[in-house]
Amino acid sequence: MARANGRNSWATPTRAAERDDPAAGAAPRRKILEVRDLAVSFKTYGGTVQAVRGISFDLYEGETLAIVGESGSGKSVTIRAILGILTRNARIVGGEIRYRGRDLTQLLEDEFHDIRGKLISLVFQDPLSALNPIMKIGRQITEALQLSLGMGRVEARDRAIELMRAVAIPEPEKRFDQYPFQFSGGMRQRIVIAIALASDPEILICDEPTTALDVTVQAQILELIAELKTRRNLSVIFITHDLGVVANVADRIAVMYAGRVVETGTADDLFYDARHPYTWALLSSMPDLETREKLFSIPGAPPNMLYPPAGDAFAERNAYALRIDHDQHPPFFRISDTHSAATWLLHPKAPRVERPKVLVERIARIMERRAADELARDE
Amino acid sequence: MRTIRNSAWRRCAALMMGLLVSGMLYAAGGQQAARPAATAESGYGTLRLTAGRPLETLNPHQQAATATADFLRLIQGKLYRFAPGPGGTGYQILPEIAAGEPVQVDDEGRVWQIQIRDGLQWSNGEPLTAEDVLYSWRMVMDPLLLNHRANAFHGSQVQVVNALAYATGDAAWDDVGIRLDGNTFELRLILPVTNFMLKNFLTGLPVSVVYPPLYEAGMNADRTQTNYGTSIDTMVSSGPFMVTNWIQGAEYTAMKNPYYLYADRVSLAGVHTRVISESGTVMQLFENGEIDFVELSSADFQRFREDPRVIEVPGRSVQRIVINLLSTEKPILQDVRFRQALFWATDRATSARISATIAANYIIPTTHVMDVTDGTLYRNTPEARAILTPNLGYDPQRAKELFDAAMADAGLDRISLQLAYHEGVEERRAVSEYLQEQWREIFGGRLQITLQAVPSSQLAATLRAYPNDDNAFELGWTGTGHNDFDPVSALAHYYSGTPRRKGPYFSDEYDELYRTVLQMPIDDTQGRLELIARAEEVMLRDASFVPVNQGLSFGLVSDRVRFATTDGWSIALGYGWKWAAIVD
Amino acid sequence: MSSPAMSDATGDALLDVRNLRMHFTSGRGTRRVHVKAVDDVSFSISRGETFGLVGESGCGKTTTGRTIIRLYNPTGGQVFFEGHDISGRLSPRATRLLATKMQMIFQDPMASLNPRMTVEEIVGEGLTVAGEHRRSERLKKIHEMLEIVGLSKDHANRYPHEFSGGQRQRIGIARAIITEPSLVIADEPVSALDVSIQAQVINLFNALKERMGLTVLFIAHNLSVVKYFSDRIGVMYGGKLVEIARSDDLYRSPTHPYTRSLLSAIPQPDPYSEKRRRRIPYDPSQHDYEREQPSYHEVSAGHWVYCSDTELQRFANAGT
Amino acid sequence: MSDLTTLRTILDPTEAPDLPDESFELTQSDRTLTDVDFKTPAVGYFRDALQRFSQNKASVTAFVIICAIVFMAIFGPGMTPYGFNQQNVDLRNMPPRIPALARIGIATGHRTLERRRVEFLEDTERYPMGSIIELRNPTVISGVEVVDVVVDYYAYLGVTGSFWFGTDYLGRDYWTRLWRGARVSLVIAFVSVATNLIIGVIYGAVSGYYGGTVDMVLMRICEVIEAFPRVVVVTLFILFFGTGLFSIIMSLIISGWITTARLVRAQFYRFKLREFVLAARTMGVRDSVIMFRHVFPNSVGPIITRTMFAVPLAIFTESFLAYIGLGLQAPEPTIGVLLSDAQRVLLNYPYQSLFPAVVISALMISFNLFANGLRDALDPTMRGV
Amino acid sequence: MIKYTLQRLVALALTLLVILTIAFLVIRLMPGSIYENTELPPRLLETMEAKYRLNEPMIVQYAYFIRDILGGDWGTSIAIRVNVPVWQVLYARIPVSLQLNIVALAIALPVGVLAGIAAALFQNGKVDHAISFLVVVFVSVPSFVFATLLQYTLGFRLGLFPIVYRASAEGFARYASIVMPIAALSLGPIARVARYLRGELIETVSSDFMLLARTKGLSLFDATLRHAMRNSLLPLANIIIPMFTSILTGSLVVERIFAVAGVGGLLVNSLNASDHPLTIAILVFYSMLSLLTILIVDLSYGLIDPRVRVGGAKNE
Repeated sequence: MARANGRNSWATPTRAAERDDPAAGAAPRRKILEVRDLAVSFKTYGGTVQAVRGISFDLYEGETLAIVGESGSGKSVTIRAILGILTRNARIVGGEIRYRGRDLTQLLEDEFHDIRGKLISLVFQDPLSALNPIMKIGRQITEALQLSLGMGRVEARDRAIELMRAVAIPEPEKRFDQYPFQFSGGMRQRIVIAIALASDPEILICDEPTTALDVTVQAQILELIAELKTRRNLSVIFITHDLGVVANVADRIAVMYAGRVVETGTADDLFYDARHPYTWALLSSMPDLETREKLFSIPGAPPNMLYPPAGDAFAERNAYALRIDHDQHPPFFRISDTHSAATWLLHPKAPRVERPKVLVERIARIMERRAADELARDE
Repeated sequence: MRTIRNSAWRRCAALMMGLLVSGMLYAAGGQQAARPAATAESGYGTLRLTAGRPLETLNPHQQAATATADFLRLIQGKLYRFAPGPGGTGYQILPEIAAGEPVQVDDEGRVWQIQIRDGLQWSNGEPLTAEDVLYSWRMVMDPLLLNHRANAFHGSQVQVVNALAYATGDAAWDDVGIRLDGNTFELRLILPVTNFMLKNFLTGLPVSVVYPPLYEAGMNADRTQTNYGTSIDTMVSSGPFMVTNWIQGAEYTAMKNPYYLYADRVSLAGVHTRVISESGTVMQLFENGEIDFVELSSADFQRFREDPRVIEVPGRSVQRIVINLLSTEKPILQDVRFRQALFWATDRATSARISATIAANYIIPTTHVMDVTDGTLYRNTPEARAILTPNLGYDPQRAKELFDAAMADAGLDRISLQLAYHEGVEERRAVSEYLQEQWREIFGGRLQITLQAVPSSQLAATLRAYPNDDNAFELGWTGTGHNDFDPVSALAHYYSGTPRRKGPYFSDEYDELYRTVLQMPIDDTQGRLELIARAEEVMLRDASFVPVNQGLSFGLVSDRVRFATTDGWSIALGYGWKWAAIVD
Repeated sequence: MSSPAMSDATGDALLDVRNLRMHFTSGRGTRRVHVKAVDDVSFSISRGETFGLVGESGCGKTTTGRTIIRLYNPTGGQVFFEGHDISGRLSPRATRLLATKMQMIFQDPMASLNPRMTVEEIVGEGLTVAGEHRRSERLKKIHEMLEIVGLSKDHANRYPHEFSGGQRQRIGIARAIITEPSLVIADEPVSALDVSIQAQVINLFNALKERMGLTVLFIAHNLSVVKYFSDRIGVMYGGKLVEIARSDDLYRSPTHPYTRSLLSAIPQPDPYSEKRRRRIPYDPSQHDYEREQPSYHEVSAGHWVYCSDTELQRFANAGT
Repeated sequence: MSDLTTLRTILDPTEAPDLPDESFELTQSDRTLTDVDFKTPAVGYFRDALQRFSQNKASVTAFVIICAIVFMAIFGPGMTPYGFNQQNVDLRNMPPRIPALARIGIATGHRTLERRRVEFLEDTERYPMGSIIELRNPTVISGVEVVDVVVDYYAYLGVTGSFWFGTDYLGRDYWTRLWRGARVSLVIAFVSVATNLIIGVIYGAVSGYYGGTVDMVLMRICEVIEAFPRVVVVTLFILFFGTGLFSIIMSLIISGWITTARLVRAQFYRFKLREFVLAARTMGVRDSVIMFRHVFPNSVGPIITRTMFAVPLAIFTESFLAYIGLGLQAPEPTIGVLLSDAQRVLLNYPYQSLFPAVVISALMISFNLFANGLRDALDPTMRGV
Repeated sequence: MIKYTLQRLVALALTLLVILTIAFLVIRLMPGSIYENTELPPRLLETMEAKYRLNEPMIVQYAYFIRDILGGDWGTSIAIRVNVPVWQVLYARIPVSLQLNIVALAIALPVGVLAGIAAALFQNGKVDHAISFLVVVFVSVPSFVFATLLQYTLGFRLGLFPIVYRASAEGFARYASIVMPIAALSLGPIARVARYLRGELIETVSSDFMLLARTKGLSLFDATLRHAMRNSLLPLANIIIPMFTSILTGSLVVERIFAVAGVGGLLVNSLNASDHPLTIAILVFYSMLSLLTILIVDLSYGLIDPRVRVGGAKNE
């Protein structure tokens, strides 16, 4: 009879108290969201697309989890499943999404209204298309407040202006009555963030929030998200394919490929000690400002998820592919408490292979600089 | 279960409902307040009719449409009026505004005197005097107004001296052959007329009366136009009924006029007419008992054939196919044999069956009265019968011979001709389709007819375009109405001196006959009859047109209507309704 | 106006852009808007050189490229290509010749390939325009090109929607180089691609550059990629070219405040330095060009900055 | 092989399952990886659309119905021994009789003759032996006894043959005329729609591609043309050229192309700034080639759809014209002519309305459904979802 | 906005002038004379034609025509309502026609919108299929067939409504008599609105801002109403123009069947009767209507879509 006492049964009454407690942030990490073996398929006229094929990850309170992967890897589908906004032709075919002990995959649409926006919010990739072009900015913010929190007009307006101020919109009172097209890209994204924060959610999901923005603006938005995260003790799921951004925001990282998580670990684990060939490829395919070597490129294209390959989906494009990769998907091998990867290369019998040269050299450069910095600090 | 719990949804629904309701309200109140239909619907004894097109005016000087004429006859006072003959059949012409019979002053019948009755009243109670009549007559031919009926006093037989010249501004009013002395008019005519002809002429609407004060009041500054009769406020009635309601384009009502001279003889409380052009709709209304009369299409006639309520109304014109004798593109049309071939190839009996009409191998319709003294119909005289071709003029063999001869001379193997007909008259189309096929068969496919539906106004214009355009048409349907009491009037349409005839026909022989019959002493009925028959014979021989059928309309009259006359013919003359009564 | 040659001392200039201006007007009446998309831009590119153009969106870099290749008629200034002025009205023949010599690669691999044409038709179109009407010859060339960009000739009769983003972009490259142009304008060729694919395209570009001796005008907003790829870099801001330098110079000693801001904002795939990165904000209102006219100054060999004299002084101080 | 179970557990490398050594050979380290060829056969745009279309049951049904009607329009008139204009004045307005169906009470050739006088019932000249089936509703009107007589109309007239759909006012076989009419209607529709398409595409392409002043002038012209009500345009055409195929088609064309032009213009506006068009321009491709090789094929989906919607609209308009008396020249039938003729005798011979109404409705519904299906099939946003 | 409106009005006036000119030429070039009275002697006919300046060269006639119109004199009807100023003739007919058309539209819009929403919300469900089927039927079957069927079944057979429109009736009786004409007119538009809106909504529902609205915590229902609706109504304006004119055309037939004294019948009559001044006035009236509809739709774009209203520069 969870429905009987409504959202109170799972919107913990102690939440506000916890938040006020400055020590709470540093307290032992509590899982806020738990995804287990989630599998999502789409029915299309060509057949069934297995977009997500059994992924698991956890989100801890107050941390930022980055999900990295290229388009089609299933990361957007995952978050849509969490928010219950999958398209009509999508079906959750397995697994569960536990949020505060409740399985979100079992919720009815009506029950989701109390979660979306209020407890879990989403920031979009393209702020231009995410805002209704013919509705005033202010109303788009207050709408959720009035509708779901039952605020009055004036109260909602005050709160919206406060939110706009929080996301660093200058002259919020004036801007309140303007339309999306009168805002620049970065401003629009701030508005979208403000909308996402309106009902004071616990989890903020950012779906490539900076991809459509310029570098300088991107940096500002990243700073804003980071700041909001600490100030409001938000848990953030950050989706991107830009490893620079990941390096900036992530506490922990999950790398996805072809509907599966292939490697997961802390930021340091993945950037300095990646074990999966796909992670290597990702890391070494982009130049940084100091790269001179030939880039490491992954040949070919990701597999068609209408016909996912039998073994490791990456095997076709993998220079380090083992025979077993072609017919058996690797299990997750633990590398450390925080770090594990799904590759047969970690099998004791596997041959030792060299990481791509670009990557090796970059890590060497970083380590050098780090050592130098530490040396300098020590002095 | 989805529950509607959101104000947004509720507001939206409310908005939609609001729109709907306000739309409905607008629908109900949109039309500017119409006059209440008086007692038209409720009153005992109101005749309910429909008309195919709306009234264009209530000014008798401007009237053109037949539906309008039918209505105006109910409300216009005229010098003489038709009345059922004694015993309920036939007709008689009785004085109405005139005090009595016209008096012939000269020997030939060119100068007449008519006295106007005293004590007449308009429907507003004002006295109707001879001055009013004079005013009406002068105005109808006024050279500035140039009314539609400006030639009212220049008909085919009754032509007042200088009436036309006055209308065109070529003569002064004083030169016009109309004099009023006290209560007595003196009319001077160009052609001799009989007493009956003159009375008949004076039953016409164009020479009926208009109410001078309103006619004057409606004049514009330069006196080129008057708004008399454009609404019920700008006219006054003088006939058995007076207009009480006129909703533009929709309906109009005339109620009994208490000031009418013979008001006591009018049984109807009023006549209510609705404008409905869709025949199917009219039929439904009749079957629903909402109207008292419906004209039957040929299809409807088949259905109601044995219904006792059916009345037959003979048409007053012969429908015929005019042949363009002048065509330079199809010179074979100039060959009389070819034209006669068409005449003989026409199966009129079947055509009549298809269109539910009367087969006609003649020009002058059966309704024309030759002798008004005994009501003899022209078509019933031995002279008129003698000229009729056998078998209704259908002889395929002869037709083929004539056709072959004409084609051989012209050196043609096959020929194709266009036949134009009014769009919208289904019967005409059906007969055209029938003839097209029939002629094709008779002439072995050598004559090919293509059918051309033409809007009615344009068809008339095309048939009359020959002075300017020799090839405006090849074959075309037409039918003209005439004065039923003067068979000579039926001849006028083919006299080459008549302007704007429908179709070219030039024959010196015919012209001579026509001129002779016009000049003949008016009382020589037998002599005139012989000449008319000869003229018709010449016309048929020359075959400038192929007569096919004479109109015959059928109507269903509801049980509640009692006619004062027993023959449908009086209804055709438009006065049948006037004296009808309603029993409920 | 004394605009510096701003080209590398060595090598002759294949493309010489002088005081290029491209202004747009839109709207009517009071809402008429006048945009100086490209405002007095000058630079030149030597044969075989790769010139990078960076800047945020709307800074005019794309318009510059499109104006050079004559998608727009320039409002002012001149463009010399192989020594000929190509900024005025050209004869159709000259236009077509120019079209084969100068090619463009577009940003969006989805949008830049006609979805209703096969790869063969797309890649071969340039040959047709250049006057190659024999299909067999075209086909030979097309297959060769496809092979060069890493596709097989089986792909020739396929439609674009069957390809992945990287493959599509390689088709776009094949289309551009099939006429053996001397200049390729690459407008954000990798920014719409997935990370793992970007490398494919960049490596391909590099290989082609060497193999065909291409001269490239590389337009992008990602400074890392531009730096990796280009010999020299021009930084654009608000329709102006604010700094030009050899790529190493630019990275080592950025002079214009905008360049500094841009460099400071680039995220690096390194959590350690990311955590310590300090973003330098750029405020265009810091320039006081009302009082003092800015112009181009050469701060070191081949390193030009657009600023006023006072500013130059200040930048120099800051640099040391 | 159950991937999910292996995934769920995170293994310590030491606990890894023992597998044969050869499983762990590097297979691809020595060869250069290239793009794989597609395994599936090349699927062109239209094939793809066709595939999608064939999954839409309603649309396929509609397509079948259209084909059936087209088939009947071509071969239907030949199925009877009668010509479309073969008249038999003695057998006018015969009710339908289909011997096969007569047994189950459909198309029996019976007719109710309303309000026939009772006195004539015994007259075998009027009612031949065996022709009277039933007498209904005896009443008295104006003092005359009348009754509704259900007769076997074929026996009543002494006819032996059958007219499947009955006959019309000249005794012409209705089946033959109906399909002949369908043929003419379809020809009118196809010719006018095709012409509209050509004019509209060229006009819209020029307007949309060149834009600016050209566009403004061309669109103003459209507005002027559109401001004339179609009825007026048609009437004027018929006044000048008479009725006939030409007038009808012209009147469908005179303003019919504007919608197509607008659509094409919008499509051109949408596509002319797409990068592939820019790419073609940078390659020096001529304007006309860009317009019709690059832009046009991309807008072809909506245009085809709109064209398909236009076909029933043209038939609709044709019947509307016939209804207001501006139909095709007799004796050539069209669906519209038949329908408007029949509408006038609806109360007398309802079957004459039924057949053309069914055909026109089936045609319109089918074309609409077909167009719906095409729209979905050709819509690029539906691809690969 | 005001300046823009003024610009549009000037353009409208120019268009109208072009239309007037074409109308004048076409009407004057039509075969046949105003006077079809067979009996008229030639001399009288000439006099009459001189009165209406029909004997002058075309260009002079045109000059007079334009002069009169600029002076506000549109002439009087010649044959349909003799001697009545043409605008007065129209004025008597316009209310009922407009009332039919506007009410039909006013009903078609909300009903069509509701049906469209229902179909879109329950996409591919039973409701959707039912609505879609009706839509196809209503779009497909000609309005005169509907009108005839309605009249025959509801009016004649069942007697629920009067068979014809009752111009003289008051209140409820008239209200009842207009139900069937309006129904016959609005079924098609309802279907078209529903079909169009369903398509638009389904497209909008999958847009990002709808997704955002839903992630805000709005239900699909709410989000559709508050966000998708307004955005989908914008392009709906596009089909309202042709719809309104097509209703006008359709009303011609419906008016005839239900014997409504509207403008449609007047047009046919005046063309047939060669009542040139009236024909031109009706043409101008129709043109004005369609031009005004275009104008209103254009301006309403500005009202609904702020991007048009607040100056669409992208350089902020």
